[in-house]
Amino acid sequence: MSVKEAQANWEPKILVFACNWCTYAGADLAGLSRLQYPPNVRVLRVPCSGRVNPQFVIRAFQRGIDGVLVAGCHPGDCHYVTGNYFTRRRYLLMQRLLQYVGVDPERFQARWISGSEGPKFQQVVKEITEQIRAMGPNRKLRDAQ
Amino acid sequence: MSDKVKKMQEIAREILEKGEAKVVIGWEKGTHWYLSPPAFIDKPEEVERLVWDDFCHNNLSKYLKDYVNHEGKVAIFVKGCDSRAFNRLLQDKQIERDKVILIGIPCHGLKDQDKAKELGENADIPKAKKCVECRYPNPLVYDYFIGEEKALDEVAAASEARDFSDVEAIETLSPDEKYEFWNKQYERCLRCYACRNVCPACSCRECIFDQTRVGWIGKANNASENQFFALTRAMHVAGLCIECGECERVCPMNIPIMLLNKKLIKDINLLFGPYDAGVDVDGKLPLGHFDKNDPEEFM
Amino acid sequence: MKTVLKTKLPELFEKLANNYTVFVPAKIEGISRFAPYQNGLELALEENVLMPPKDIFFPQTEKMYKFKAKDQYLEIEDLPPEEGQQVIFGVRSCDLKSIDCLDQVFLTKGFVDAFYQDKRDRSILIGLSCVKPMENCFCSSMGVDPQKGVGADIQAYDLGDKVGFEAITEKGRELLGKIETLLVEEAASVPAVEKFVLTADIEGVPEKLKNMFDHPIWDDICRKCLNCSVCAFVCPTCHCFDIASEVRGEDGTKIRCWDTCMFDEYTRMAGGHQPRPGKKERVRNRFMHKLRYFPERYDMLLCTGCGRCVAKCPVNLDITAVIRKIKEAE
Amino acid sequence: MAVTAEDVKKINPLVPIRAKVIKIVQETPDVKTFHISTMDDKKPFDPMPGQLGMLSLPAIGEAMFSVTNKGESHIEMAIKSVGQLTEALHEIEVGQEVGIRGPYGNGFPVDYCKGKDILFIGGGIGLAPVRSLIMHCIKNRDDYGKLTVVYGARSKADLCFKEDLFENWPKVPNMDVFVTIDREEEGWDGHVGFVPAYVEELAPKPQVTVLCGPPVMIKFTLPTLQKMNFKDQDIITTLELRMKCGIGKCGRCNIGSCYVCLDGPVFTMEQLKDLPPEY
Repeated sequence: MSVKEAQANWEPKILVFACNWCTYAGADLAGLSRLQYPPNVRVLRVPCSGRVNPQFVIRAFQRGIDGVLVAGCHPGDCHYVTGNYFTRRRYLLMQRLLQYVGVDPERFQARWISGSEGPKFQQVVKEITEQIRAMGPNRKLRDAQ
Repeated sequence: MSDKVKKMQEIAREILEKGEAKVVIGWEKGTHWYLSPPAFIDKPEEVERLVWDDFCHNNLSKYLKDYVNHEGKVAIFVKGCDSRAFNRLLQDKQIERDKVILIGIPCHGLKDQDKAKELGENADIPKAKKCVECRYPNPLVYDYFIGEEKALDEVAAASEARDFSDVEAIETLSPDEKYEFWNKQYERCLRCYACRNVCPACSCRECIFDQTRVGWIGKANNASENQFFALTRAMHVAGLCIECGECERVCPMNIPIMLLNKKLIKDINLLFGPYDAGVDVDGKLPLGHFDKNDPEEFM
Repeated sequence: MKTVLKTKLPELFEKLANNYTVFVPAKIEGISRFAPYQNGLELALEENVLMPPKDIFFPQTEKMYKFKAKDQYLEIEDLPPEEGQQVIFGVRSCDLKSIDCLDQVFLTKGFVDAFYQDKRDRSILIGLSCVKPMENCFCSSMGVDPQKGVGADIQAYDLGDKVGFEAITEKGRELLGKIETLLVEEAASVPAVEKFVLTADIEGVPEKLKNMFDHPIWDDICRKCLNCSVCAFVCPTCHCFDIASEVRGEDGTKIRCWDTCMFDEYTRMAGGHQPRPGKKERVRNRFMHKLRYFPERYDMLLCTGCGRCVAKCPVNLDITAVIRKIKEAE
Repeated sequence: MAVTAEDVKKINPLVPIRAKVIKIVQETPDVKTFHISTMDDKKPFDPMPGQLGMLSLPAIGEAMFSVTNKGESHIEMAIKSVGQLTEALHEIEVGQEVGIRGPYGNGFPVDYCKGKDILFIGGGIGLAPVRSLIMHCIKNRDDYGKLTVVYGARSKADLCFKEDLFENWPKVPNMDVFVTIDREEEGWDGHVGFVPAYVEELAPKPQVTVLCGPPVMIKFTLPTLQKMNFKDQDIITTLELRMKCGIGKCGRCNIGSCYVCLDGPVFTMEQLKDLPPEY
């Protein structure tokens, strides 16, 4: 395959950190409801959006992920009562820090998606995939291997 | 010898003679006139080594971590930034207040070592970069105090001078320009971990970057891994950084590390209200609590 | 002596660059180091560069071999050999001596390190004499002649506005022949070296250290150390390394990278046993290695007096001061 | 002179060769012995007793192990599960391909021991390196005098090489095997107690002692041996430190100016007395 072809065939890789208690169920619901969403996403289940730390996100970019979505319960709905409030603080900072070092804002996003929001999951994932597709592959923070 | 130095030595001698502490940590003259590295004084007759001048850069509070299991007390000299570092360690329960004797010394702002080396002893040497924006020249906590507190209006003037223009200059760049800038900085990082080891906010018993066998960070040195280190560390010290600027001073590769820390400080202030680490020992850490009314951007 | 004006050096490098990768002292992003010559490179000829030339032979991260591991299957594959000759211009006497130290480590005592040897064999070294020692230099105290190094193929002399060349080896003579048209034959005398700011009296130190392992001096010396690795990473002789794997799915690369006895993980064993658990043991090992162990093993000091660690240590843990303390210790 | 890829392969001591595990023996709950052959069923290398080999699952890591025995076409390594690599090794099955390089280190002074009565003292996994010398002595039985093995482990289950201890070695002429465990337990009618005390109780009269075991065992056995009037050069032990290169370059296994991977792992007490106690 030529370089040109490879570029033409490129598909974005999106990593979704999904909270076990809400977004993961939301993704499940989307599936059960036969809501089509792009196959570009890889869903990684975490016990709480608060479990996702900066290392995970940077590592994803290092290893070739083009966009990261972290999705958890709406504020007030955390299974562990307050986990997502902490998450929110952390991500507000982290998002700004990553943008500050040149990561495009679209490439690291966070959303609250509950277990009943199958359509929202579909919608968000579609949106992000299209945004990332328009931007092309991520080269930033990538390791050389 | 200045009165301050005399007083320093007097207090140190008294502490050691009375046996109040087994060791006094201060500064002494180093290899060159523009170096005043840390000094550890065990005996009253050694107090003459102690100095206080324009180059007492090292933040001594970090050494208290070495004395956690030490019997008896440790006495240390603290500038404004050292005292904030002390408060931070105290806040994290890394040290015990009553095991430390603090000798406060108001700081006039230290001078740039590299410039001193370049310009020579008789020149007018500019302030160190980290001291230009200092807002806490007076120690915030102490048992002894040397000299006079810096006048409050001077401190207030310094507070107003809070300057994020360097951070803002980067914020206005395009994403690609930003990335190019930082990538270039971290391409040359040696990962010697001097920034971490000198940092009073980095007080974990076992650092994530030392757990190479677990695979958090690759051993290879390249811009990608180095930025993994830099960004992770910046996040880890978010809300803990007391702006002593030691990380940047000790970096052998002159990486502007404080530009990362200052970005986080700026955003913490903007998003969660004014906060200065190491000022209020009983207060909550910005990332250690939350407000239900925090900005909402993730709906 | 064959000479060339310093202003003409870029022309000379340009010419050599046709056939060689030419490493020259340069300032990049404010840091002086050896870098492949290219047009517009800012040369740093009036100082000894911060980063020593050791990474040309012993890179901070070096790929060793590739492998593929899937289920029970394993494949080990060599990397394609690097090719091409390289010239390293402007190596000061301290750094030439350090290459001598590295040669001892990597090329003697039973095993030859093929990665190092390959890079070393493809290199031609051009030394450069010093006139004015920098303020952290103390090479002459460590038995190094700042005017003439050991192991160079060509020795270059700083003659003020000119540089003079003297071929030492056959390789060197051959190389000089290739740039002959740029050189002028003239009588020149090498200027005397100015006074050193920093000195150390190493006489008898390795022997004295034999009985100082348990000396209380180490309790004192180690205290201000931060256990970072600035000293080791800017040191031209420090050569310890770690071996690690970079794995991506089934494919992997074995790499080796600089390591240092300052780090906890360096000696910590899988079961948790740690023979050098604290600052004291690690600081002691560093100075013992430089001043006693290495001389015992290879009959030369592992410090060449380049002064880089003195210049960069965050706490001014000055090796000349350590030597002085050892001398004065009872 | 330029080195070609072919040369690098021939001479590069840091690159392992491909090999395979042909047999795995579960010695104790946390010790397994791995039999390793090259891909064409040969011995990967021919080690002297006490020498070491660098074994790797390249994706996980590489570590130095003593070669506990060698056969016609394989070598054996007994490995205790303590860290990342060893845990992974305990997961593998026969047929697994591994990387191996060696042999490294000095090995036991087999010639010096010739004609002498030898006492072998082992504790736990410490019998692994010692076993290589025991096997050598058995193979060359006429070259050596009386062989006495004193071996201890925490419990019956923790005894390594049970077949050798209870079946094979007791049948060897002029060889005694004494086994002890730390605490009494059901189904054990042998000796109970720590190794140093057992050695003192047995009071054998060998000319050379070879010992290896946990530091605490060595610490308490040495005074016993001194009481038995051993000369320092006749007390032989084998050490272990963290190693990466195995060829005396990477620096970390130094004890003073010695490298365990090159000048060791076998040292006499006489040599150790001259080295800093940093192991």
